[in-house]
Amino acid sequence: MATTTTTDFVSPEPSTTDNYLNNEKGLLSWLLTLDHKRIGVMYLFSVLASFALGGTFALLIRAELWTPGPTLPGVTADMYNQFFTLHGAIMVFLVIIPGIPAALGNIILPLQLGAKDVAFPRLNLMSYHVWILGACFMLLSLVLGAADTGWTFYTPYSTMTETAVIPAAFGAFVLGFSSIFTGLNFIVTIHKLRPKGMTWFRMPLFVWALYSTALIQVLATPVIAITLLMLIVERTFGIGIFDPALGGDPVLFEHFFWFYSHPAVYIMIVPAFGVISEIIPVFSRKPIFGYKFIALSSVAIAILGFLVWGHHMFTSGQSVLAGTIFSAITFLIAIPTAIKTFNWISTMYKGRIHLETPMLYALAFLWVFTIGGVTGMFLAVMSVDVHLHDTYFVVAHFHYVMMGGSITAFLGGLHYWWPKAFGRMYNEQLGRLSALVVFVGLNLTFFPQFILGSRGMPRRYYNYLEEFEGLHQLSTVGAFLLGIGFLLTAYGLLSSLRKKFDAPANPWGATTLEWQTASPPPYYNFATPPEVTQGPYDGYENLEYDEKIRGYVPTKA
Amino acid sequence: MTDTTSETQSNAETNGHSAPPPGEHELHGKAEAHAANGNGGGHGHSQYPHLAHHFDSPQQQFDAGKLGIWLFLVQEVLFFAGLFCAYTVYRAQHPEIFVYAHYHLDTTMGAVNTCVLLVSSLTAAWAVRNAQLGEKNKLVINISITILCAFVFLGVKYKEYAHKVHEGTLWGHHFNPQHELWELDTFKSKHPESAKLAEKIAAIQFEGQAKRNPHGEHQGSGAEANAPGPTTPSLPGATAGAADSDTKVRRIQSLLLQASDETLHPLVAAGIIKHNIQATTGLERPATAHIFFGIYFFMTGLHGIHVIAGIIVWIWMLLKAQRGQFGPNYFGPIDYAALYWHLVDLVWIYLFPLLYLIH
Amino acid sequence: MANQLFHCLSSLAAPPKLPDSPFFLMPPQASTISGEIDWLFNVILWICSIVTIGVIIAMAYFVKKYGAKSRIANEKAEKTSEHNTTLEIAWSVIPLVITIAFFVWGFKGYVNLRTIPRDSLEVQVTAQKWSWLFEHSGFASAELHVPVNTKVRVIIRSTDVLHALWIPAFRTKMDAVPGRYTDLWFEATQTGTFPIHCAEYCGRSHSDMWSQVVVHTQADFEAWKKAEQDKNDNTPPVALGAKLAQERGCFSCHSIDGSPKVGPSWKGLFGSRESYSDGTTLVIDENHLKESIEDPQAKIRGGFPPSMPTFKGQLNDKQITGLVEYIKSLK
Amino acid sequence: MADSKAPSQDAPHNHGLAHTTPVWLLVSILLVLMFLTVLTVAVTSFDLGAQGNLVVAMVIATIKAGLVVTFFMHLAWDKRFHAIALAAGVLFLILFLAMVGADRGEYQIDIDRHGEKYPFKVK
Repeated sequence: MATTTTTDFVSPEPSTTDNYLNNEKGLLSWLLTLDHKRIGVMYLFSVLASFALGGTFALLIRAELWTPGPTLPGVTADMYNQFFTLHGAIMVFLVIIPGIPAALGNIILPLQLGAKDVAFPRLNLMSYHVWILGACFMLLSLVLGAADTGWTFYTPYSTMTETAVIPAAFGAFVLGFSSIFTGLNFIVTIHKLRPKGMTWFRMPLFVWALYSTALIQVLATPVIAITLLMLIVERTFGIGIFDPALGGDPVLFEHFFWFYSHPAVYIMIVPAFGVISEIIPVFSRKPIFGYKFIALSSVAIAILGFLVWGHHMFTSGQSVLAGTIFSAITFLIAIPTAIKTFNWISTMYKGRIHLETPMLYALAFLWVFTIGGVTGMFLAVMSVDVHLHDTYFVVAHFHYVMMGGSITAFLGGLHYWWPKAFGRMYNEQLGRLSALVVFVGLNLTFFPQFILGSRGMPRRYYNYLEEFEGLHQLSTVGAFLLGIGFLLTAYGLLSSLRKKFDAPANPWGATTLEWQTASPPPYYNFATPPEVTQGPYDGYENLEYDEKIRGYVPTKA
Repeated sequence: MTDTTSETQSNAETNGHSAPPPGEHELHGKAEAHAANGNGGGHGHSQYPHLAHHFDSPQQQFDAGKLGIWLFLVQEVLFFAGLFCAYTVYRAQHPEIFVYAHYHLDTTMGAVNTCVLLVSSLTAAWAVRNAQLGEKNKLVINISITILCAFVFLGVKYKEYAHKVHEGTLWGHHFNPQHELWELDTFKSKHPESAKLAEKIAAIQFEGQAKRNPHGEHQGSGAEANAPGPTTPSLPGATAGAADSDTKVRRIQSLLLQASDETLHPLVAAGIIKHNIQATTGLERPATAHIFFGIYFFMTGLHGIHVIAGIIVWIWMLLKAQRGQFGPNYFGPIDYAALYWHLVDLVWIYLFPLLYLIH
Repeated sequence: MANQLFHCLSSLAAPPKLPDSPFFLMPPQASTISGEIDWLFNVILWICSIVTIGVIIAMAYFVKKYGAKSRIANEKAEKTSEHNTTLEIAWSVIPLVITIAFFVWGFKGYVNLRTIPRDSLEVQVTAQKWSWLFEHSGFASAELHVPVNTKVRVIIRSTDVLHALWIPAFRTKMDAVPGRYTDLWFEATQTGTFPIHCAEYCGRSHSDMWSQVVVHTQADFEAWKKAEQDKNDNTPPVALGAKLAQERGCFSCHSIDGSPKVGPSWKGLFGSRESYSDGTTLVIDENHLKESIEDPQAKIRGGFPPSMPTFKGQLNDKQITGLVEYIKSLK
Repeated sequence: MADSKAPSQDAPHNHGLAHTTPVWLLVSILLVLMFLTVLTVAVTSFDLGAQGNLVVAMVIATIKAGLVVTFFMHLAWDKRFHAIALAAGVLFLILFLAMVGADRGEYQIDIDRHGEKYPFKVK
């Protein structure tokens, strides 16, 4: 076999007994498991459930915006404000931040690395339990009179409003620790649990991406934790650090908030880069172009990402000096991102491209993320941002990146690794159809918002000028199409779970280590510890498609 | 990159320099891994009862744990960052409130607590050595001393808190000091002349008033003076208040004019009288003095919570130590606990001068 | 009668109309800097469109040209080099140069936006939930009135939470931050009426916190000032009250048609007996109305939140009397 | 290869998995720390200029912290990556303080002058 030189033969056919899914039974065997794959699966379904909830709020928002002012019966401006706050908070803290690292990363990272588990399995489980606790607080906020501050919790509104800010902020505080534990675990795993021959530059790019992400998680998340704690204390005791009525400074809060929340943007998007870097070479049957540039650009983005937080504050009353520094560094961060995009395109050059569902999502990602990325240019240019700041242009930009980037890559990765994680192939035709619907829905929802924004539509508006109605309605139609796309995707994936295990060990002909073990993998991942002798994307020519098992096997000599 | 160089890199990373030479270790680790897997991939590390299944050797497990705890400490540093940042901003822009407020703190207690924590740091570091050498009794003694020190620290802290509650030097709306700066022993002993001057001015200023009004009419910052509405509660700011009549002001001004710069300086530095002496009509408290106490209680409180967490960890370690679980091949938990404890000490090393030792 | 009065007085009863713009992606260009910013916007738009379309075309072309037939065919990709340092450097350096140019232009524009010219006309604006109050040349109004071709500095304050003053047609925006002031400036280049929005989320009626800027010719501006003076001097109390209620944003919380909003409706309010959150009941008279304007927290009507800001110091006696008389007139 | 040489130098102190710190060293470090604590308290009674006392206090605190980190926390004998990690944390902390502090310094004047021309004089 291409990558492992150890001798034991891994059956390329579906494993039926004694894999991690069925070696133990019962609810407790899941809730108290130390197996990274089971923890990842629990994360996955929790994240998907949160996604459904956050998505519901998104549809409520879009429906409400069908006409200016009150549209849905009974939905007041206050409720609308709560909708977008919950939509934002759920999508950021419960979906996108844990989405790829904690869910897909937990399932895949040790497999890709060739390790038996993550370095601290108990900490890993604790991270999940902490996540559940945080999610409960978020839901508690929903029950107690949902927060209406926006996900940014800006003071002094957040210290004055009478809605349940504290449970929501405390929920985000707790979720932060879940994220820190995951990041810490991944760094140690990558440093200490690489098997023989797995050098830094033989690590798959998804691992590199998760490593960069983990650096941000460990270094930035504690700052949001203390910020939210300070907010809670400010609201409860009135210590006066952020509250102008007590001599505090609301701009200080914005600094604190964005010191985390901008790097957090990279917690959301860098793992997506990793997923795309896995899918494109495999479905182009060609090694990735510029491996080292892609690997190191992730790290560069992670580090530079810390130095740009002030570009969220060009109109906040931040000084010109700070704005200038932040704007300059923001442009620097565009470079590693551009490098990645060009490398992905070059990988496809002279490849043999298979357009199956994961690749469709990867192509959709390239398209949508490029738009999301270049529109960031408008916002990084200070003078233009003054006009565009806090408008629908910003909303469209970050949805193109978060939704079009992170979520598309998440779905691509989910389809790519689904056979490995669950041992079943999903309905390919349905997968392609839903990818298409998601792609069309996404563009229809968010493209009109660019025009709305630059023409003068501020964000977080319940009521708006009549001339914007047409574009808003277009966007709402797109949102519902997107909703249908996600339902189709969910149906396609979940319905496969009723089948018997039918996925081969290596359905796509990939060369990274996770495909060298059975689908689904056994409890300890590998029958024998793998030994690595070549790069992660070398050796496609030594694999051959076997029609009988519908998967790849090593070419017989 | 050629295979040899990458190989070396990888080994250097996993083994570190304190381990046996790379080659040897590699062989050792591998043999063990195979033995383990020969057992069906289960818990086959019979010679190392504390070795988890997914590690190949105690060295790998120890190194992983150590890197983990260091990353946790880095995370802790940034967790405190927000408070240090708030401190920096207010110290830079409102130095007077720090000068004013630090007289309300007891430096001796702070210094005692610093020494207590330093001693506990020593015993924690010593405990690591004991664990490494398998000296069970000494280990138990050192952990016990560490826990004892932690309790002493909390005891002293409790006394300080109780005193502040009693004195009314609290955060936000609860800031209502029972003693003005010039009535404090800390201030009197350091600046006797200034205290006397302040007392004289105060005597004029509050002449004819039965009792100083602790919630004076005068509001502190521009924000609160101008922000109307229910969200702006009355706040003790520059509360001592201006003298009401022209004669009083004239008498105060003449006192100020007679005073030397050395006498005036401590009062100006603490925001008790204005920079512009001519504009001073009476003694006042710096407008946002309560923010110091907000920061003080938040920082020391958060640090205190870390001390309490440390006590819990140490008690757990004590129980493990008594069972004789630690030795040359397994002392990670003691090492990690000690590292955490040193960080708690480190934070205090900075908090002590920042909060107590303001000139 | 009062309703009619309200409708004739208030030019702000309906949201402002966005005037037509020559460029469909942007609002009209009505200030000296709008053209500059739109130019930069267009440059970025063109370059970014070319990049995006290039990426999409390359992607589509590769998919078509190098598309595999089937898995079974086991086609092998052609061997190409796996990295190319020249290429990598090229596509790092070229974007870098472009972005540096963007940064420099953006920086220049930003410094221009944030450097207030010395000789500008000063306007004070106070933001509060959920209305704007512009104070210039001695008059307070809910709309911003400025002369054309004159540099205007707007000094922004907030009495409660963050707001942001945004004039899309002037391409400028600045947050209103409680506890400090911020400012912006502009020089209008064409007369007309342009919308003002609140761009920083501020709660319930954030989206209704609009106003407009009226750009006059020099002569009209002087006439407006004179008319404003006369209005204040000669308006009968009820009409003055109706005007103030509109200007000071009373209608974002109080209706005049009997339906409760954030606060109680004014219709039929005067003389009615109401219960209060402290358990007392009270017949509403002039004194109570005056007290509610100056110290709204003194007595809170049952079932309503204590969220009204005080107007003490912002309204003189004549104006308060006007408001009270206006409320009395709403039978 | 500094890494591979180090173990043999440290061999006498090497008990299995990590370096063992001798007791005399630990105790001397404590004595130095105690001395520095007394020193930093003593120094406050001298006036060292506008920011002088703060600088001295911070320098002493940093020396103390350095001693704790180097010897009590074994960083002197530990892997370089741990030191890098800690340095990264401290670096980001300083960066955070510096940027926020610098920005606040720039706009402080807008806070100080906030009260001017206020409240309105409405005709």
